[in-house]
Amino acid sequence: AYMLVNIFTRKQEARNPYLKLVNVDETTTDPRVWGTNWPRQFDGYSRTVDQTHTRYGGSEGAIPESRIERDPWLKRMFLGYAFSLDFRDRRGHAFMLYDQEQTLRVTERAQTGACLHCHSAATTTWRRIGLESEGKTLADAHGFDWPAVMTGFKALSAMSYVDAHAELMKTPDGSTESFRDSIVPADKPATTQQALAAHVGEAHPVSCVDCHDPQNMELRVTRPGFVTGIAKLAASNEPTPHLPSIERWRKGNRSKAYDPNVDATRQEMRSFSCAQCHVEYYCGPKATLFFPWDNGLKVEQIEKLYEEMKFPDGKPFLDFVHTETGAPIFKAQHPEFELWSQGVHARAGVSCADCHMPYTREGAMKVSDHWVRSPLLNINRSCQPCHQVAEEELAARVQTIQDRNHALMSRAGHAVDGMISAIVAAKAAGANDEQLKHARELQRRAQWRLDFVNAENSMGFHAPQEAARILGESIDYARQGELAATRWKNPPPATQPGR
Amino acid sequence: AYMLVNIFTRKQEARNPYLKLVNVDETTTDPRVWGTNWPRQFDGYSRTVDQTHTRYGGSEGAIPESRIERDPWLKRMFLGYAFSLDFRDRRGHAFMLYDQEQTLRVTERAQTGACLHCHSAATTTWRRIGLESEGKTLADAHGFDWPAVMTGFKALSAMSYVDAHAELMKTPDGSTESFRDSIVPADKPATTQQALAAHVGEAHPVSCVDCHDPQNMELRVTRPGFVTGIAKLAASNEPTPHLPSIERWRKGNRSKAYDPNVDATRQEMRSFSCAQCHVEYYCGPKATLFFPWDNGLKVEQIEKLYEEMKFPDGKPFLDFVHTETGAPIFKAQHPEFELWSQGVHARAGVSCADCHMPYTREGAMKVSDHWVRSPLLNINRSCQPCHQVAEEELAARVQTIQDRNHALMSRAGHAVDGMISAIVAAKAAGANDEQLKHARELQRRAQWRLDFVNAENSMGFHAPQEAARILGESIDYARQGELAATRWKNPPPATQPGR
Amino acid sequence: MRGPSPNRSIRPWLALAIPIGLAAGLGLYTFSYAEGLSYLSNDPGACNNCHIMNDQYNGWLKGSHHAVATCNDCHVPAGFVEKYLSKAANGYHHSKGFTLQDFHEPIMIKANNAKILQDNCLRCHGDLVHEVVAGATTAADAVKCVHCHRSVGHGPTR
Ligand code: HEC
Ligand code: HEC
Ligand code: HEC
Ligand code: HEC
Ligand code: HEC
Ligand code: HEC
Ligand code: HEC
Ligand code: HEC
Ligand code: HEC
Ligand code: HEC
Ligand code: HEC
Ligand code: HEC
Ligand code: HEC
Ligand code: HEC
Ligand SMILES: [Ca+2]
Ligand SMILES: [Ca+2]
Repeated sequence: AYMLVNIFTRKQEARNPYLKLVNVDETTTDPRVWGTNWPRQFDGYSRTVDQTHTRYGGSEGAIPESRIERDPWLKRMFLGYAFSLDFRDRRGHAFMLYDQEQTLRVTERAQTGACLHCHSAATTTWRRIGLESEGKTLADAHGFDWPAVMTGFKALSAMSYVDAHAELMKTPDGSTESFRDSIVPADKPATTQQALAAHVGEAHPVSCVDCHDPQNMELRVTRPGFVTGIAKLAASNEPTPHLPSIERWRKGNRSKAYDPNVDATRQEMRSFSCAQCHVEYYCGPKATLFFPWDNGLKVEQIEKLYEEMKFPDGKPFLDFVHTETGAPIFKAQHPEFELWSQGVHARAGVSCADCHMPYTREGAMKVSDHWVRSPLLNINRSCQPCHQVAEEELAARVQTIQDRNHALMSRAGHAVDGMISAIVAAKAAGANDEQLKHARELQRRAQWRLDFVNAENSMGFHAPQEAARILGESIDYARQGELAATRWKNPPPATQPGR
Repeated sequence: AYMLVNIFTRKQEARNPYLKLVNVDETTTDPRVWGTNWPRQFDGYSRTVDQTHTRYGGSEGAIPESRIERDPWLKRMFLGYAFSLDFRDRRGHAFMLYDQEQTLRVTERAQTGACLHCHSAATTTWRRIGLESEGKTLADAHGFDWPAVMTGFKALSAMSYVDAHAELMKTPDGSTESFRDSIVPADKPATTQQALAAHVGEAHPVSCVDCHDPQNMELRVTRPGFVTGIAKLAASNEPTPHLPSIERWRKGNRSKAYDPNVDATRQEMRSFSCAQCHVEYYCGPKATLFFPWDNGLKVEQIEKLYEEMKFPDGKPFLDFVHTETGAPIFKAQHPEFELWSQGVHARAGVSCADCHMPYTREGAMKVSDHWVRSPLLNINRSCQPCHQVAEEELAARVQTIQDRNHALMSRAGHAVDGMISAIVAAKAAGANDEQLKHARELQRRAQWRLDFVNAENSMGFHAPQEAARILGESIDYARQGELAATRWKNPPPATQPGR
Repeated sequence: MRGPSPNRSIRPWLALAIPIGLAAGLGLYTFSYAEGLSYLSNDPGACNNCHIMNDQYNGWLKGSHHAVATCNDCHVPAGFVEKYLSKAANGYHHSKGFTLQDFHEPIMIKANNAKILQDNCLRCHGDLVHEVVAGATTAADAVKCVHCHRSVGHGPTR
C-alpha cells in the first residue's frame, strides 16, 4: 500500500507549480515572506548559512579563515590598502551583510555606501531615496522604477558607508509585525536562526526581489552597476561568443542601449543574475561604482581601461599606492563573471546557475537549488547531468585543475614578493622616482594579474588555461620588475616596458 | 541461461571480416602489398603526402618551413646542438624517412642508427640483424620474435646512422619483382607517386606491419623504446587515470612486466600505436635510445630522471652544452603522448586515433581514416560525433586555446633570450664557472620547459592548462636566470635554485 | 571474439524472481497503476508515463533516431524471450526506484543495459561497422559506439 500511495502523491506533485499564499511586491525584501509561497526555494536560500568544506572552497559557520594570513605574499601585495587589514574566505549568501558590517575594512577604514550594492537587498532603499530626492515617497513608485533606483543608487554611493547603512535600516522590509514574531523556525540550527534573526524587519542580504520579478517570478537584474556595465560591453567591439544576445543586439540598429532585462536570453539571465555582484568593480570614494567592461572582459582589457582613465579631479586612476614601494596599484575583486567568460563552459552556454543552483527533483517537481554553494558538494546534480562520469572522477578532474592553478599562483606570489623586496632595496640605496618608474609600472602589472586570479574564487576552474596564462604574465612582469629594480643604476639601453 | 546470446556474435562467426587477396606476414613492410587487401586504408595512408594547411599545423608538399628561422629565440636556444642547423615543421607520415635522410641534422652531423626507430618500418631489419648475430637468418624467426628484435634494435642503435640506414636498405620489403613494376597507380597525384616510388623494394616509412598484426590485423606495438618505457611507467607509483590497464596491472602480482600487447585495452592501443614515436626520447651516442618515463610523464618528472641520471661513462646526463653560455641542456622532442596524458581528453578516454584517424564512411563500410593528419581539416569526423556544436565554433575553441598558448610561448621565448644575453654579458665581464653555476642551471630548467611546449605539436591543444603552467614555470626560471647572471658579483645571500 | 559471460546471463533470472513475488500481493496493482505494464508496449509515450523518464523522452524527441527507433528498439533485447526477461528485470528496478526514490540521480545506465544497447546498435548497423568492430563488441575491448556517438539517442543535451 505504501508504494501505491507514494506513486499517487508524486503524480500530483508534477502538476500545479506554485500556489501564492501571500502577496509579494517590489518592497518585499524579507525573504521569509516570499518563503510562504515558495517554501522549497526559501529552504535552500536559508541553508546558505550552513557550514561546508571543499579543498579550496566551501563556507565556514564562524568567521572564515583569513586569506592574507594564509598567504603572506598576499598581505604584502596589499600594503597601503584596507585589504591588508582583513581579507577572508567568502561564505554563504545569508552572511553577506553581516560579514561586510564586521570586516576591519569597514570598521577601521571609511568606506562608501556603494559597498551595499552587492551585500544587501538595496533596491527599495535606492528607490526610496531616489523618490525622496524629488519630494516623493515609495508610494509614488512606478513598479521597479529604474529612474528612481538610479538616482537613489548614485546618492547612496556618494554617502559614507555608515550613513548609507542607516538609510538601508530605515527602509521597511515588507513583513508585517505579526509575521515578524512568528519567524525563525525552531527546527533550524542555531546559526540559521541567528542569521535570520539578525535583520528582522529591516535590512537583508541579497533577497528574492533582487533576482526575481515579484509579479511573475521571472529572472531579472536589478543592479545599476551591472546594467550600465553590460551595456558598455555590448557597445564595444569585443566578440562575445558566449553571450549571443549581445551579438544579436549589435546587428540591430542600436537605437536603444543593450538592456539585459529586455534583450538577454533566459539562459544568459541564469548567469547575469550572478554577474550583478561576482565581478571586478571600482567602488572607491573618487567615482561612482562601476564595472570596467568598456573594452571587454579580459584582464588586459580592464587594465587598459584603468591605465587610460582619469578621475574627475584629473588625476590618473588608481586604487592605492603601495606603502613599501610607492607603486600605483589596481586592485582586483572576485572576477568570477569575467574569468568564466573566457572558459569553455561559457562558450558552451553553461551558466552559473547550472552549476551553483542545479535543478533538484522534489517529488515530481524540479526546483532550482537556492542553497547557492560550491558545486563540489553536489556533483551529481551540478555536473553529472552533462558529464556522465563517476563522481570521484569529476572531483579528481577539478582537483587536478585547482592544484595546478594553486601551485602556479604560489609561484607568482613568490615572484611578486621578490620584486617588492628588490624595489625596496633600490629605494633604500637611493633610487629616485624616475629611476623606479619602470619597476613600479611592472609591479602594478604583475600584481594586477596575480590579484585577478587570486581574487577569483574558483581556484582557476572557471577557465583553467586563461588563469594560467594570466599567472604566466604576472610572473614575467614580477621578475622583470625585480630586474628593473636591481639594475636601477644601469638600466639596459633598450628596456621598454614590453608587453 | 544462455538465452541472452549476443546476436551479433552469431552474425560475426559466420562472416570473415576481411577478404585476403594476397598474403602478408612479418616481413611485408611494403604498404602497397597490404593495400591489395585493404585498399581503403592504403588509400588513406598514401594521402599522407598531400598538402594541407591549418593555422599552426598542417603538412607541406615541399620541404616544410623552418621553425628556427620563424622564431629566432628558438634557434638561439639550440646553439651547440644539431637542431640549430635545421628544424622544420612536421608533415605527413609518408615523408618521414625522406625528411630524416635529408635534414642537415643528419647530413652535417653524425647521428646514430637509433634515429630509424621512428622514421622507418625497421622491425624486419632489427629481426634480421638480431638473428644474424646468432648466426641465423630471417627464415629462423619465430613470428615477430621479440628477443631477436630487441637484440637487433640495440645493435642498430649502436651503429652510425649511415651504416644502420644501409642495413635497412638491404632488408627485403616483402614485395615481389613483378609487383614492383606494377606500382605507383597512375591516378595518384605527382607527389604521392614520388613518395611511393622513393623506396620501392627497399626501406619504407612507418608501415602497416608496424601497427598491425599481419595475422588478424589487431593493433599492436612493435617499438622497443615504447615497450620498455611504458613498462617502467607501469612499475612507477605515478597515477595513470587515463591508462586503466596500467592501474589494473598494478593491482595484480606483477610477476611479469606490464606488456602493452597483452595488457592494454583496445582503446589504449589506439593511443599506444602513436606513442611508439610521438614522445620525448633520448637517442644520442652515449646510451641506447630510451623513453624517460621511470618517474611519470610530467615535465618535471622527466627532468628529475635526467638530473639524477649518469651516462655509462659516469658523467651526468645531458644533451648538449650551450655554445654561448656553457650551460648543460636537456633537449625535448615532440612529447605529444606526454602532454595528451595530462589533458582532459585523455582522462575521458579519447585516443589519438579518435581525433587523428576518425572513422570515415566508404560506401557501405566505415573504416579508420589512415590519412593521419590535423583534425582541424576534418572537424566533422574528428570532433563532431562527440561535440555536437557547429564546425566554426569548434574551430574557434581550438584557435582560442592555440592563440593563447602561442602568445605565452613567445613571451617565454623572449624571457629565455633575455636570460642568455645576461649570462653572455656576465661571462664577458669575467664571471667564472662557479659564479655562473646557478644561472646555467636556471637556463637548463627554463629551456627544458619552453622546449617541451614548443616541440609538442598541438600548440597547446592536447592539454591547454598544463602547457600554460609549464610555460609559466619556464618564464619564472628564465627571468630568475637573468637575475642570477645580472647579480653574479653580489648574489643575494639566500639565493637557492628555488623550485 | 568472447562469448557472453555466464554471470551476466544469470542475473535477469534472479531479478525476475522478485517481481513475481511482488505480483502475488498488492504489488501487482501498484505495478499496473504506475503503468508498469507499459514495459510491454513499444510506445515511447508509455515510458514517459513516468516523469522520471521525461528528460530521456524529451531528449529522444531531439535525438537523431526518433523517427527510426523507439525506446525499446535501443533498450530492450531483440529476441522474444530476452525481451520479456529484460522488461521484467528493468520493470522491477524502475518501480522500486520510483517508489522508494532511492536511485542515483541523474540516472546512469548500468553495465548490463549498456551492453543491450550496444547490441542494438549493431543489430541495425552491424554491416556498416563490421570492419571497424572486427569482432570485439562485448569485452573490455569493445568499440563502444556511445564513446563517440554520445547523442544519438537523446540529442546533444545529454
Ligand atoms: C561548469 C560549472 C561552473 C560554472 C558554469 C560556474 N562555476 Fe563557479 N565554481 C565551480 C566550481 C567547480 C568551483 C570550485 C568550488 C570549490 O573549490 O569548492 C566554483 C567556485 C565558485 C565560487 C567560490 C565558491 C566557494 O565554495 O568558495 C564562486 C563565488 C563562484 N564559483 C561563482 C560563479 C559565478 C558567478 C559563475 C558565473 C559567472 C560561475 N561560478 C560559473 C563551477 C562552476
Ligand atoms: C547582491 C550580490 C550578489 C548576487 C546577486 C549573487 N551573489 Fe554570490 N555572493 C555575494 C557575496 C557578497 C558573497 C560573500 C558572502 C560572505 O562571504 O559573507 C557571495 C558568496 C557566494 C558564494 C560562496 C558560497 C559559499 O558557500 O562559500 C557562491 C558560490 C556564490 N556567491 C555564487 C553566486 C551565484 C551562482 C549567484 C547567482 C545565482 C550569486 N552568487 C549571486 C554576492 C552576490
Ligand atoms: C560588485 C559587487 C561588490 C561590491 C561593490 C562590494 N562587494 Fe564585497 N563581495 C562581493 C562578492 C561577490 C563577495 C564574495 C566573493 C569574495 O569573497 O571574493 C564579496 C565578499 C566580501 C567580504 C567577505 C570576504 C572578504 O573580502 O573578507 C567582505 C568583508 C566584503 N565583501 C566587503 C565589502 C566592502 C567593504 C565593500 C565596499 C568597499 C564591498 N564589499 C563591495 C561583491 C561586492
Ligand atoms: C542570487 C539570485 C537569486 C535569489 C536571491 C533568489 N533566486 Fe530564485 N532563482 C534564481 C535563478 C537563477 C533561478 C532559475 C531561473 C530560471 O531558470 O529561469 C531561480 C528560480 C526560482 C523559481 C522558479 C522555480 C525554480 O526553482 O527554478 C522560484 C519559484 C524562485 N526562484 C523563488 C525564489 C525565492 C522564494 C527566493 C528568496 C527566498 C529566491 N528565489 C531568491 C536566482 C535567485
Ligand atoms: C550544462 C552542461 C554542463 C554542466 C552543468 C557542467 N559542464 Fe563541464 N563541460 C560542459 C561542456 C559542454 C564542456 C566543453 C566540452 C564539451 O563540449 O564536452 C565541458 C567541459 C568540462 C571540462 C573540461 C574543460 C576544462 O575547463 O578543463 C571539465 C573538467 C568539466 N567540464 C567539469 C565539470 C564539472 C566539475 C562540473 C560541475 C561543477 C561541470 N563540468 C558542469 C558542460 C557542462
Ligand atoms: C581531442 C582530440 C585530439 C586527441 C585525442 C589528440 N590530438 Fe593531436 N591534435 C589535435 C588538434 C586539434 C591538433 C592541432 C592541429 C592543428 O593545429 O592543425 C593536434 C595536433 C597534433 C599534431 C600536429 C599536427 C599538425 O598538423 O601539425 C600531432 C603530431 C598530434 N596532434 C599527435 C597526437 C598524438 C600522438 C596523440 C595521442 C597521444 C594526439 N595527437 C591526441 C587533436 C587531438
Ligand atoms: C622516439 C621517436 C623518434 C626518434 C627516436 C627520432 N624521431 Fe625524428 N621525428 C619523430 C616524430 C614523431 C616527428 C614528427 C613531429 C615533429 O616534427 O616534432 C619527427 C620529426 C623529424 C623530422 C622532421 C621535422 C624536423 O625536426 O625538422 C626530422 C628531420 C627528424 N625527425 C629527424 C630525426 C633524427 C635525425 C633523429 C635521430 C637523431 C630522429 N629524428 C629520431 C620521432 C622520432
Ligand atoms: C614509427 C613512428 C611513428 C608512428 C608509429 C606514428 N607517427 Fe606520426 N609522425 C612520425 C614522424 C616521423 C612524423 C613526421 C614526418 C615528417 O615530418 O617527415 C609524423 C607526423 C605526424 C603528424 C603530422 C602530419 C601532418 O600532416 O603534418 C601527425 C598528425 C601524426 N604524425 C600523428 C600520428 C598518430 C595519430 C599516430 C598513431 C595513429 C602516429 N602519428 C604514429 C612518426 C610516427
Ligand atoms: C601509425 C599506425 C598505423 C599504421 C601505420 C597503419 N594503421 Fe591501420 N589502423 C591503425 C589504427 C589506430 C586503427 C584502428 C584500430 C582499432 O580501432 O582497433 C587501424 C585500423 C585498421 C584496420 C581495421 C579497420 C579500420 O579501418 O578501422 C585495417 C584493415 C587497417 N588498419 C589496415 C591498415 C593498412 C592496410 C595499413 C597500411 C597501408 C595500415 N593499416 C597502417 C593504425 C595504423
Ligand atoms: C571521443 C570523444 C571526443 C572526441 C573525438 C573529441 N572530444 Fe573534445 N572532449 C571530449 C570530452 C569527453 C571532453 C571533456 C569534457 C566533457 O566531459 O564533456 C572534451 C573536452 C573538450 C574541450 C574542453 C577541454 C579543453 O581542453 O579545453 C574542447 C575545447 C574540445 N573537447 C574540443 C575538441 C576538438 C576540437 C576535437 C576534435 C579535434 C575534439 N574535442 C574531439 C570528447 C571528445
Ligand atoms: C515507473 C516509472 C518508470 C517507467 C514507466 C519507465 N521508467 Fe525507466 N527508469 C525509472 C527509474 C526510477 C529508473 C532509475 C533506476 C535505477 O537507477 O536504479 C529508470 C532507469 C531507466 C534506464 C537506465 C536503467 C539502468 O539501470 O541501466 C533505462 C535505459 C530506462 N529507464 C528506460 C526505460 C524505458 C525504455 C521505458 C519504457 C519501456 C521506461 N524506462 C519506463 C522509472 C521508469
Ligand atoms: C537510438 C537509440 C536510443 C533510443 C531510441 C532511446 N535511447 Fe535511451 N539511451 C540511448 C543511449 C545511447 C544512451 C546512453 C548510454 C550510455 O551512456 O552508455 C541512453 C540512455 C538512456 C537512459 C539512462 C540515462 C543515461 O543517460 O545513461 C534512459 C533512462 C533512457 N535512455 C531512456 C530512454 C527512453 C525513455 C527512450 C524513449 C523515449 C529512449 N531511451 C530511447 C539510446 C537510445
Ligand atoms: C531500430 C534500428 C536502429 C537502432 C537500434 C539504432 N539505429 Fe542508428 N540508425 C538507424 C537508421 C534507420 C538510421 C538512418 C537514419 C537516416 O538515414 O536518416 C540510423 C542512423 C544512425 C547514425 C547517423 C545519424 C546520426 O545520428 O549521426 C548514427 C551515428 C547511428 N545511427 C548510430 C547508432 C547507435 C550508436 C546506436 C545504438 C546506441 C543506434 N544507431 C541504434 C537505425 C537504428
Ligand atoms: C571513435 C569514434 C567512433 C566510434 C567508437 C563509433 N563511431 Fe560511428 N561514426 C564515427 C564517425 C567519425 C562517423 C562519421 C563518418 C563519416 O561521416 O564519414 C561515424 C558514422 C556512423 C554512422 C553513420 C554512417 C552514415 O554516414 O550513414 C553510423 C550508423 C555509426 N557510425 C554507427 C556506429 C556504431 C554502431 C558504432 C559501435 C560499433 C560506432 N558507430 C562507433 C565515429 C565513431
Ligand atoms: Ca577593482
Ligand atoms: Ca630528449
